[in-house]
Amino acid sequence: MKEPVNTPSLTDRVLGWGTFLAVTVALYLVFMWVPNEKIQGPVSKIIYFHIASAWLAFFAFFVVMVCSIIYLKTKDLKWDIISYASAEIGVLFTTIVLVTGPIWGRASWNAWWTWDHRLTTTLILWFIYIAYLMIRSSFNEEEKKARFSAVFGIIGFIDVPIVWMSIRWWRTIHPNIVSSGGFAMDPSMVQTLLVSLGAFTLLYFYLLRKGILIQKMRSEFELLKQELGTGR
Amino acid sequence: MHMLTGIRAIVQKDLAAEFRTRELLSSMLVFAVLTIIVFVFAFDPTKAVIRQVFPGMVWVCFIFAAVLGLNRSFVSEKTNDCITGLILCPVDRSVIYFGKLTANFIYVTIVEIVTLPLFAVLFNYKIPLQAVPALVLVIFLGTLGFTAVGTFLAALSSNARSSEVLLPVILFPVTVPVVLGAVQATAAILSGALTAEWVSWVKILGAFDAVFLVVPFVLFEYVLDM
Amino acid sequence: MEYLFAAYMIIWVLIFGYVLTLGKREKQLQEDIFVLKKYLSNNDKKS
Amino acid sequence: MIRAVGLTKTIGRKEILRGIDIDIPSGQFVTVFGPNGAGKSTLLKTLALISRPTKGEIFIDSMDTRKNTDSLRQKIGVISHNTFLYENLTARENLEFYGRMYRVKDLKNRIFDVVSQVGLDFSINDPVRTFSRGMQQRLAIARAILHDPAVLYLDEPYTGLDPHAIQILNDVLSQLNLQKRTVFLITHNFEEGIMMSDRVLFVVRGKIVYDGGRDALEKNDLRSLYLDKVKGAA
Repeated sequence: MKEPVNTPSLTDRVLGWGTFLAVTVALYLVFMWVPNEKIQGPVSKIIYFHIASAWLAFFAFFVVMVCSIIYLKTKDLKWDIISYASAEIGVLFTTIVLVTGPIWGRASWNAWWTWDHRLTTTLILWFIYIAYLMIRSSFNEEEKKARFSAVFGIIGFIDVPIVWMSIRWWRTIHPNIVSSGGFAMDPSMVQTLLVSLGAFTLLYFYLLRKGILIQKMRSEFELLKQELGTGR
Repeated sequence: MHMLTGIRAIVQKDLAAEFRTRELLSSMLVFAVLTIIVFVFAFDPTKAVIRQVFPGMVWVCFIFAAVLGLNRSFVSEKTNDCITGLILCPVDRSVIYFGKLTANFIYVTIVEIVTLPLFAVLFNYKIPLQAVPALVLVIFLGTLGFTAVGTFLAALSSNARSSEVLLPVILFPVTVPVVLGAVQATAAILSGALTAEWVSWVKILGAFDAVFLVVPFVLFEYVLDM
Repeated sequence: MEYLFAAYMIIWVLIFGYVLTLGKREKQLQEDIFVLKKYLSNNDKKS
Repeated sequence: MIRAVGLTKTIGRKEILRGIDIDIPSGQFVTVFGPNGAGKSTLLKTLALISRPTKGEIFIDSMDTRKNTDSLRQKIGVISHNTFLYENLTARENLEFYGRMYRVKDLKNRIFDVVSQVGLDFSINDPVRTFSRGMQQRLAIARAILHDPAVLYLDEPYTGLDPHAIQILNDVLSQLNLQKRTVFLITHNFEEGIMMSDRVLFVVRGKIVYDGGRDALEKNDLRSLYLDKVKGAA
């Protein structure tokens, strides 16, 4: 018996290279092609990947909710695996948003953190899905882990618009010292942004497939361990 | 009608057990008062700053005491597996949820009724009489929203290995709108601001409460399913 | 300009870090599964 | 009375019940034997509507349990090794609580009846936490029959019982038998288990491996048959 070498399926390979290509194109557009924003200068280039990350994170959490609902309806662990993989990616990209946001803010407003409503909502979003991951790690039995995290995945997502609403209202009555600022969008900027969004969407699906694959392997591993345990 | 009978039975059962031992209420009250004392030491009660941070302090105190109570509410059902006894009862699952929610709401309200006057006295803070009805409304909505989500998540976390630690971590991010809304509305009311300024906060609190009183109708059975 | 550099550095470090951990987990699991399978098939032969 | 078709329960990746078909007519006393971890308790929990099956259907009184779940629970009583009793409440308060949840009519007299049936008349106003294990179990029996269920499920009720409590439990069971109530009993105790039983089931690894009438069996045969079936299926 030879140790199996990892041979990704055709879809995976196409997706992998497609993602690589798309991200490269996006990078080229961001750094070489698109003009600097007039007021903010080169720092404005952060915004493309910042927004793309935010989009990706939000999309990932949306997937978590949808798969959670399907899991509760079908009780098929397949959907739980997708939720988990997606939540992890979502948290990663929320982290990116939370790090790049302040850097951009520091450069353009000279303040690391502002309690701007977008940034604050993102922070809360991050905490909600950290909580989701913590729920997952506090249950041993597969079924409970899947069921309770699915319930929380739904609640968390329902909560997001209310959080957004309340924080926006909070900011409007306590006006920021630094206004969130106008950003005059040139057509070339819009195009760059769209390509970045596309590239990150591909990246999401690439990571998701990888995450699912790993979870499936883990399931197989647990199954084998059980077989050993039953004393064959 | 049947629903109300079931909810009442659960609430009376919880309250009867609680008033016999007073375990939960006494620890919630002592904790709340201790929080006030800590605030007194942390912020000089004679300074003018107090006027600005007072609403925040009050709600921090309420919410911490509430978490203490919520943590126990389903863990106590685990002794003798009483939770299975509840699941067996021929009532809609939401009856169990609303029964537990009402009991928790009553505990937190008792703590609030005791601590709010204490806050006012110890910080020498005059609460204008005409602000009281609005204040009661806001405290009611805020407490309802927090305990609604809290009861639901307490039921969820009571199954976990370390439920006492898990509950606050999963509860606080979800209840951000409640905390924000309650503190801001309280501040606006106490500072005698125009009605329009706190009404929108009341709306947000109301929306939150409505959403999280409806969600359990659908989702609570998944939390209880053994 | 440094800010731009820092931001993209962090983005790439995080993404690549994640991809690497995923790869590591995958490899580890692959090895574990391989060992278990071998062990199980040996057991079968004996019995 | 109870009918289950193709009952399957998977918890995570483990298959606890693997396609169980069962039909228990009204008034029958069924005893279930099986090794630990065979899925007996899970079977009872799904039939008692405590947990939902992954696949399959359960009918109680010819009614689909997925539709009328809450009202069908009215017909079910459960006695397990856990008592479902609140320690800080008195015996009376416990029974009052459950009686109200089940909307028992004429609750006061009914409580008086069941309490005297289990011989706890004198302790009715004492908190449950002062009760001995046997007394608590007796109160649990009273709690389970309080709403006069048509089906009584018992999960290892004999564990930890003193002879007196066993006597009371058996009295209650034989009375239910006379009243043509359906009884579903899980136990390891061959002696007690077979005494009133009409029908015997063996459950091994999530499947029913033996299903036979009581009259075909003698006590000693049962033991050897059991060991045979368990070994054969494992």
